[in-house]
Amino acid sequence: MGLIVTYTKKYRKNIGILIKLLRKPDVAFGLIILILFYSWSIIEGILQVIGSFIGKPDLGWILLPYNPFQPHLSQSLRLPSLTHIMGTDDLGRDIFSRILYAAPSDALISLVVVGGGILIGGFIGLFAGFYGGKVEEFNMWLTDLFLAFPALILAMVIEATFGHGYIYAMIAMIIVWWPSYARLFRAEAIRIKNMKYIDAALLSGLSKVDIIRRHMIRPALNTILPYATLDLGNVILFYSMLSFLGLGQQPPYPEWGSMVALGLEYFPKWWWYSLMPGLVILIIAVAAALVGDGLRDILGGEEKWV
Amino acid sequence: MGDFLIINNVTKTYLARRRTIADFILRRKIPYIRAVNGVSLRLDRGKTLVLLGESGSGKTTLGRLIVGLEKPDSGKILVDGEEVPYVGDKSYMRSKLRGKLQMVFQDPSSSLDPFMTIKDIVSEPLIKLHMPKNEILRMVIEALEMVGLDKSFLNRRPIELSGGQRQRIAIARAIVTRPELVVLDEPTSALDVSIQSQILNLLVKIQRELGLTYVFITHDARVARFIADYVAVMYLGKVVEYGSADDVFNEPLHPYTQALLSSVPKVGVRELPKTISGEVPSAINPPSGCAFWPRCPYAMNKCRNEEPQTKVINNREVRCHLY
Amino acid sequence: MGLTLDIEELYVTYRTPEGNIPAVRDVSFTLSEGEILGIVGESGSGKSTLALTLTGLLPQNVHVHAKRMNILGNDIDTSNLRKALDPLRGVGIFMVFQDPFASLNPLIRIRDQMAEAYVTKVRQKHGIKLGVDDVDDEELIEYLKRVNISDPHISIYKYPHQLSGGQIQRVMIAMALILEPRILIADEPTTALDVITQIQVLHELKRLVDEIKTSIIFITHDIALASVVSDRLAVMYGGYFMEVGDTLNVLKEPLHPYTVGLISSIPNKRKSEGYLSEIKGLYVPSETGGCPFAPRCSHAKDICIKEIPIMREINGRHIRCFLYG
Amino acid sequence: MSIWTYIINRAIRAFFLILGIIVLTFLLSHVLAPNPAYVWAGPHAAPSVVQAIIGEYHLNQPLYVQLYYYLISSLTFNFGISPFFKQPVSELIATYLPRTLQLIFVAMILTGLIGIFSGAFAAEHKDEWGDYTVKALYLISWCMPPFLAALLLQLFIAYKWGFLPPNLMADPTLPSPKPITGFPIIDAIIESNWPYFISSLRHLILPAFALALISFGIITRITRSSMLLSLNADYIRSAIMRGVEKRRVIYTHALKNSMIPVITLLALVFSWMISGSVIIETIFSYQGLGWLLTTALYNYDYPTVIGCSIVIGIAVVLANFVADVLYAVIDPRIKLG
Repeated sequence: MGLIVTYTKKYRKNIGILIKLLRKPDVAFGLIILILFYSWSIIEGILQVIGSFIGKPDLGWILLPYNPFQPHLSQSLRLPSLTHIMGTDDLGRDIFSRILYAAPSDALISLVVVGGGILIGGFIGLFAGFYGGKVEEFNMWLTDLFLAFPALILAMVIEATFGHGYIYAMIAMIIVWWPSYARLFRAEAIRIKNMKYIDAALLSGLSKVDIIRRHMIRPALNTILPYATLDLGNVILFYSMLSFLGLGQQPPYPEWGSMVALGLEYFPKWWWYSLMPGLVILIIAVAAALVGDGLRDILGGEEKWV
Repeated sequence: MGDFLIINNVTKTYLARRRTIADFILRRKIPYIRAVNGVSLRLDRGKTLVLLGESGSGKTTLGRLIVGLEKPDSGKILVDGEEVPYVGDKSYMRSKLRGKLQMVFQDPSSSLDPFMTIKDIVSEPLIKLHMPKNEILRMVIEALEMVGLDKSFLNRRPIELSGGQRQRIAIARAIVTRPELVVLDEPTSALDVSIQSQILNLLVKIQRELGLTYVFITHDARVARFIADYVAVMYLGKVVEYGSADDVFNEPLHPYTQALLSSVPKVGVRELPKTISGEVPSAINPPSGCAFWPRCPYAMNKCRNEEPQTKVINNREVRCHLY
Repeated sequence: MGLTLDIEELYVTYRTPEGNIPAVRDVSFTLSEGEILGIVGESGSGKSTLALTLTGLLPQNVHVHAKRMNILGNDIDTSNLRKALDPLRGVGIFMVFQDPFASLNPLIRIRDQMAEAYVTKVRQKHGIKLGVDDVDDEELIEYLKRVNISDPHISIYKYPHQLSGGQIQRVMIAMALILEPRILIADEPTTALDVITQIQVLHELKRLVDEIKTSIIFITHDIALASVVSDRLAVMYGGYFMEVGDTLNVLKEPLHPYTVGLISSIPNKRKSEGYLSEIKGLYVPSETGGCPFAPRCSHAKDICIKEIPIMREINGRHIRCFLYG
Repeated sequence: MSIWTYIINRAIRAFFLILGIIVLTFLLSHVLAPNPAYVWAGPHAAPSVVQAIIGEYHLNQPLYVQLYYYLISSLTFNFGISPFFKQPVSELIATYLPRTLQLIFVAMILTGLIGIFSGAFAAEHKDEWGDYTVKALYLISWCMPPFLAALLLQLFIAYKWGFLPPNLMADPTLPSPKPITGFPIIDAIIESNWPYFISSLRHLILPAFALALISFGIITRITRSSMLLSLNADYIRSAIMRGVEKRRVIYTHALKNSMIPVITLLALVFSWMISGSVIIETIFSYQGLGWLLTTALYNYDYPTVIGCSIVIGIAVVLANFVADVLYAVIDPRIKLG
């Protein structure tokens, strides 16, 4: 993500892009949701980290309506209402507070996985695409190999081997995620390689590394930015599947996917327990997809599928 | 006809497609395409050589060989006594000719990086010369002025320019280092007629000012006639006729040259020119003997079986059994 | 000789979020049976938009308005051009496109695509519905022979990507022979072809007029090419017709400054004989409402920038310029 | 390039991918794993069990020897004995895989039908209400977590309206057919066990629909956009110009060309469905490969996890191969070069 930020900073028209984005109602809706989600995550995340450092974990729920850990058995399994807008769970904990408390881990994992994918995939994809030949063939085989494994299965195997938990989930997801970026970057590198300005650069005495730096990174990132935005939602979706299977943050920490799994026992009578976290994931993923689509409309370019 | 540019029996072939493992297993031979086939040419400093031919004649490949964007399979290309280095070779970085051979491409929209400013684009050939920044800027502005643009373009981007302006930028980039030789690959064929004459005039003016040597690639006989000092007519990878422009355009000797020149529509004549039949055969499987015989109005038996050799007639090289 | 096309004051405007962009402005012309009208213009002149207007294939965001639009005796409702022209496409109007490799479906054999044209002819002329498979292959091959395609028995079963550009344009002309359209619109049909092939294809195109009395609108950017093909010539700039007249007259004695510039910028000398004459500047879409050529015109007066001159008739020629009248 | 050259190349590629999959799992489980013996035996295994495992998997021998035995056993589908189910892993997979495949097969057909028709419909009505509705639907499909799709279907169709059974593979009171092909539905037909056939079909609908619900969006979207591309292509204009009827223009010319990107997507959708089936089988208590995999995962049954994932990887590679061949059959540019 760091790279993207520096390059979008350099890109002068980024304010203009923002205005164009906000002009469409659906994209504006998505953008607002995303901004709310990430800014909330930053605030809440900082509070949680500081709280755990100074030994006052209650700092983590100072902004929340309820303590996400404290059971109130008298309040258990309440329907969504004005006091508990998403209802309560079997121990009487406010589901909305637990969802808000869990937000930073999802935000962090989406940024790290997408950023890691762009870094690893970008490096490998650009070099493979530009150099061609054997390097490229090996790279193609490698990415195909990783893509042949259904992502969830590969992540499950990785976690079965090394252990369960948030960090393991993150590592597993980076491992399953980079090949798609390697492919995108490779396609970009091949597209740009055939441009005549690369020939001109070669005739100007630039080395291949110079050319990748000067002519490839910026346009490739430009093409990949919409896809990466959309992917933020995909990562959150995917992580929720892992945590649904118990492969994410371990209890008692709340986690959107694992909350769904916990609620299954109380389904269908106390439906909100499982459905509410699921709906939140859906909304955030839709928001990311809307913004990604909007960005692609503005930056131009075709639809990319890995 | 000179010794500044010497092309000596150059051949370049490509595989018609990539070789795969299945071809290995099935023992399939992949056909070769002889894009450039035994071409020898010579040119003086400061002159313009036009490579004239239809698509598939190998003129663009020859142009890319001359600047070192491709590596010849056999034969040599010398510029000013120095062998042209291939840009992918390690020796390229040490060569005296590095950065001294430039090329202007046909499609102005793909020849400029859309993400860079004009200043960055035009200064690109200078960045490896380790010059002070203000010196670079001065040379960039000078090059821009030479192609008829001014300082105000420095911070613009290619997308803001018209096709003709982009081609001017590409020319500025090619001449900013005062190169030895510039290959111009159909620089005007993507432009409007009214812009084409502007660019052609500009190229002639720059050549006179800087004493540049041009290799000009085109399929348009009218453009060739205007700009050429020497013309090499190419057909299926071979030069079928080479001579000074005056000679070739006034009295074409090779039947293909004759057909090419007579196919140019004449303004103010309401009659379609007569022309030969057939199309350029595939380079994968060229006809035996003289490659032109299936379309040639004068084809003899000899033409089908025997490949004509280059003969020199009145200061001109022709590959035809008629002579 | 009847009129196949009669168009008066045609305006075509693209509606974009950034505003309306006029592409064709105040264009009036007629086309007689068996006549070839050459339309010459540079990029941005609106010539391709005009071609798409006459075929009703414009995109949705385009507004078309005309005082009169009469095609083959039918008054056309310009508010729903696509629909209004539906019954005319095929045996009424046919079009040959610029890029041969894009103009046939890559997944369908030449035979089937030609058979579609045959099916249309039978449906529109005789009211009989045929399937594509009912068409006799030998009959289709006859048409290919008439356009001098090499090995028609083999070529007809090929897919488009196996043919050369010149051959595909011949297939398109063979379709025209099948349909016998009253109007053929050829939008730069030879621009993508080699020099010699281009002349060959034009020979085939011209034979259509002799054999089936088609009227052709031949659109090109190359005024020299237009001069050897067309009977009448219309020079287009910035969406307007600037000069319309008999081809030979226009070329021998061009009246409009743009036509003069266009003809004289064809390279016609050696560089040792001096520089080519050029039209200075470049085409910029103007918004002042004046003559679009005024910024590049050496005869431009104040009025040229403010007002657009009307089309005037001078010696059988139509000129849009303040220099005349 | 002839079609055979193409197919052989793809087959070779598929073979090397399968090899790669096996090597990849080997790397994970033998090389990168901090303590392979405890991975294979489970973290809480007794020392004697661990010793047995070390012998069984040759863990005390050099890596290339380990790789040799691993490759041999994997390529012969000999994945060892599951410590949790106390049964050879290959037998487990032979039982559970067909159940998942029949689920995914039905889901793929549903997905293809919904995706292609809604995409073509949206393209035909571009920028109209139909298009916006389809766009909203495919966005939701695309962003829908699999468990949410499953729960919503269960909640409304099974619990609230009672149309279909909410979970399990068939009515447990019915006698299940003997496994002949392994596919319960086909076995029921073979045995003419009609009550079981109808029951298992009814139980199949909801999970298959849930899988289709999370997958059709991508197909809708690509059909729509490639359809729009081809509707604006010159060859469509030229077909319209030669008077081809509208139905043939859309369904023969445009749709045929739009199918090419869809075919290349099918393998991706298959892979995505396998991921989704892990979740959906858990929720519907549908005892397929996904259910087997999660159960094995919770019970530290590593041989089963590895066996399942190798088989799944092979299935995806084969699906890719089939898509490649289909692609070559449809597009003459591949076949004829």
